[in-house]
Amino acid sequence: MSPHIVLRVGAKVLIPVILLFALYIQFHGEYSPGGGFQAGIIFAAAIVLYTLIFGLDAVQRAVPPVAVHLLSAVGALLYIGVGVWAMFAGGNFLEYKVLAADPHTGETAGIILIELGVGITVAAVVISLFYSFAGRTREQEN
Amino acid sequence: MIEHLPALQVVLPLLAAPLILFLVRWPTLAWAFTTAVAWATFLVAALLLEQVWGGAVISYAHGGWEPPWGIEYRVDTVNAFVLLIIAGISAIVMPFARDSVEQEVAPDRIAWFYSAFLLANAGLLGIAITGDAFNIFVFFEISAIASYALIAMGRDRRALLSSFNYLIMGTIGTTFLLIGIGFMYMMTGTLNLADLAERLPEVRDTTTIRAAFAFIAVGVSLKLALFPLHLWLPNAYTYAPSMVTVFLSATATKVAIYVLLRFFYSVFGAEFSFGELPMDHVLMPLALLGILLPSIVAIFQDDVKRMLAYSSVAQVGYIILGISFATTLGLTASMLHLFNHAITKAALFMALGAIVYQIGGTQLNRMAGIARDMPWTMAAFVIGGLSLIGVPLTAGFITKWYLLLAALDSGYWPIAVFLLATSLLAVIYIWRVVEVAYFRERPADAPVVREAPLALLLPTWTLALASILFGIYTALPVAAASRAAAILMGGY
Amino acid sequence: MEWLGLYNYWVVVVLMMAGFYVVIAQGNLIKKIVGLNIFQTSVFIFYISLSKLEGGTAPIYVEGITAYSNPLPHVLILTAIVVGVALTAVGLALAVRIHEAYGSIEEDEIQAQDEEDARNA
Amino acid sequence: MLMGIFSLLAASLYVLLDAVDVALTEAAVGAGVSIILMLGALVLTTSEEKVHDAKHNLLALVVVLITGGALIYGTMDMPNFADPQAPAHQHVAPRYVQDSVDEIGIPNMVTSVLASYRGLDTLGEVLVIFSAGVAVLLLLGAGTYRRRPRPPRKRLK
Repeated sequence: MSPHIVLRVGAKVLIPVILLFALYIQFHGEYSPGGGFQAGIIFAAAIVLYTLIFGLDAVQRAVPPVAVHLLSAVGALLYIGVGVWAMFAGGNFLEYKVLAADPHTGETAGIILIELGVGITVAAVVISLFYSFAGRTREQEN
Repeated sequence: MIEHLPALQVVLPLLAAPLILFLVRWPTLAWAFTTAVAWATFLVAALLLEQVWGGAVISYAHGGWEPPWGIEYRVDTVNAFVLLIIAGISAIVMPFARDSVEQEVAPDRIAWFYSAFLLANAGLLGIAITGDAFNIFVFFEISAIASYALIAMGRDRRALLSSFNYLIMGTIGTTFLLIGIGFMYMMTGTLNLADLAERLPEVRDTTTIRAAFAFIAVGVSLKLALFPLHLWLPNAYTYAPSMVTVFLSATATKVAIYVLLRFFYSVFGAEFSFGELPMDHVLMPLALLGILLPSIVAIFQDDVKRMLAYSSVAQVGYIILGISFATTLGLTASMLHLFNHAITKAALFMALGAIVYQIGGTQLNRMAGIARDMPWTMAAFVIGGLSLIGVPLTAGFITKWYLLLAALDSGYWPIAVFLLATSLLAVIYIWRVVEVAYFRERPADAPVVREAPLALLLPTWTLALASILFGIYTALPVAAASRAAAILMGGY
Repeated sequence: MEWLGLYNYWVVVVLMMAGFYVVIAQGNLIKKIVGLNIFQTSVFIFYISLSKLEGGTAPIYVEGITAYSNPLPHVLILTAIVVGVALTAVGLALAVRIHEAYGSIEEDEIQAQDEEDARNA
Repeated sequence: MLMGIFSLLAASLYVLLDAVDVALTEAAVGAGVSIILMLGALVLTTSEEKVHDAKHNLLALVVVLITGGALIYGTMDMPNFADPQAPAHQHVAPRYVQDSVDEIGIPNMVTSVLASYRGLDTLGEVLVIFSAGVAVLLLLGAGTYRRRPRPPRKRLK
């Protein structure tokens, strides 16, 4: 195994913290700076760090590329889905206030959902970009 | 659901693009799904045009926030017409795409390819339908990023460099647009186009607004390939996969022209653009040079696809010429040419796509004598060519006729002569192809060529026949174009 | 003296021009992308500068504060930053493919190869 | 490396100008994602640049100077920096600042405007990044060991 024991242990300690921080940024975006986009990038950064230490194969066993591609679609679909849901609930596209009886609840729920969609897509796309660049040499060997 | 049509116009393809990723393993299914969505989008566009035909304006407030606070979709005859062109071309190109894409793109990438196509389509529709300046920028970039990938899928390695150059030029263009929008926001405090039109007259005597105008004009001109900012276009069209060339040549520059029209006529107003600022004196020489020089360059091309790409630059020149008259008649001619050129050029590039499918390239020397083996394909090419030249009874003639009228109406009779002369240039380059394909012997060592499959021929012929139909039955496009022109002249 | 109030914008213009120059004058494809990044970032700084308000604070509601900087340009630039990184990714991917196909990312070397191909065809 | 520093400096500038959300994003994107992509691309291409003679860049210089001149010309009639009376702060924005807390119920106005008032732009932003993902997949592939399923069905004749 790799001799970089400090790096490996350090990463193992850091990565969960980074993931937690991403979740904080994701769900605290209404009250402090941040939101889905920033959270998505920080989340992806944790995965990238994992790759740098443990290698592309290890990370792709944990987070397979196909799943990443599908997740990038899921995030976008969630966002559009909320918009379409509002249309069926009697409002215009993306009109969150009709999603719940109380407009404030509706707005907040809508925003949390679409921010989640943003976060999923951004994290998935950044990971997918990283896979594409990092895996290019072996892609060519195929 | 009828009141949600404007949203559906863009949401349908946007929703479908991520969904396609679930069909990566089934390329044919991905194709079928994309086709269904393209046709549904076309239907929505037709319904929208029908609704605004009488002069009504549909405003759709996204998120329920009334403009200018929220983002507004605003449909009138002008953009309903443009929407119909985009949606129509993407619907008709899909049946053609199946075989063509299967041959040119690796099977495990076909679903991604269609996803990118839908994104490009949705981006263009989004630009045309929106009533918000910043939203135009965002959707420009969606369609642009997808188009860069689509172009780079061409088999020739030069496709990569042309795509890269398009990326650089296109991004400079949209960044200029962004600067212009920022300047306008600074002086008016709004991003909504209709609201801008209302608030601009107060501040229009400032250097900031003049600079904003300049940056928007240059930025959009880069996107629409106005001579001499067209350098990205010929290579991009030449090396892109056949289906992408058909789609982009008929829609991408058209949408950029629409954006230019919107800013010049609706937002800044004809009086400001052509009265206070001498845009007519800037655009007209560029349009004339842009018709003349690329037409001459086209004559000397040995690759037919490249020849037609240069011809596309020249056609942009015709459209800009109509705009530069700053009259209702000139605008009618421009709007008509948006439509007529879209169907004509799409028919021509489809015919070339069928030739690529059978012989693998469009170099003139490889096309010697193929008319005998591919009579239907070449016949469609000839019809398209006639329409491109502007022979009576074709759609192309109608635009040339209106341009002629507009030139005479504004008193520019030398331009009328010029139009006839440049049509001769088109005769020369189309004739070169006809001569090679019909009158040369097929070389003895050339491989055997068969007629293209029906799936390629049918869409090609549909468009070829449409370019004859709209040359004879002119009521519909002329009515749409003249209504659109009247609306543009009338301000927002 | 009142022109001093525009000093901020002039600095942005200088930065913008530096980036723009790199984009059009550089022959190295990756440097072009870097230039594009600088060019775009300077436009972002321009937008953010115009959102600043004398005595304003960050646009997050706090009891008792009434003056906030304008949140709208912030939102626009958030979107524009994302657009910028998307373009960077696609541009770099193209540069990688070009390097694979031509063995070079210098514009003039690539063009020389293309011309050679055209002569041999 | 310099690009990362450039981004961090830009991010600090945004904080000074009260744009905390933008600063966070710039720091994450410019100093994070862009650098990773840039390094990845440099590994896959070459980090050595050919030496050019600088003489044929005159045209570029002229274009840049004209553009810069137009920009400076445009700034002449601009309202002063941070002027509260500037139109940008007067027309649309006050509603976001004053009413968004009541209308939407969350204190971060940037989030309100981003997700609700201008939700469509943000949807556009998600699709831009999604397009970039699809575009890079098309260009570079997925980066897995899996072999291509089968060769193209129809070969060129």
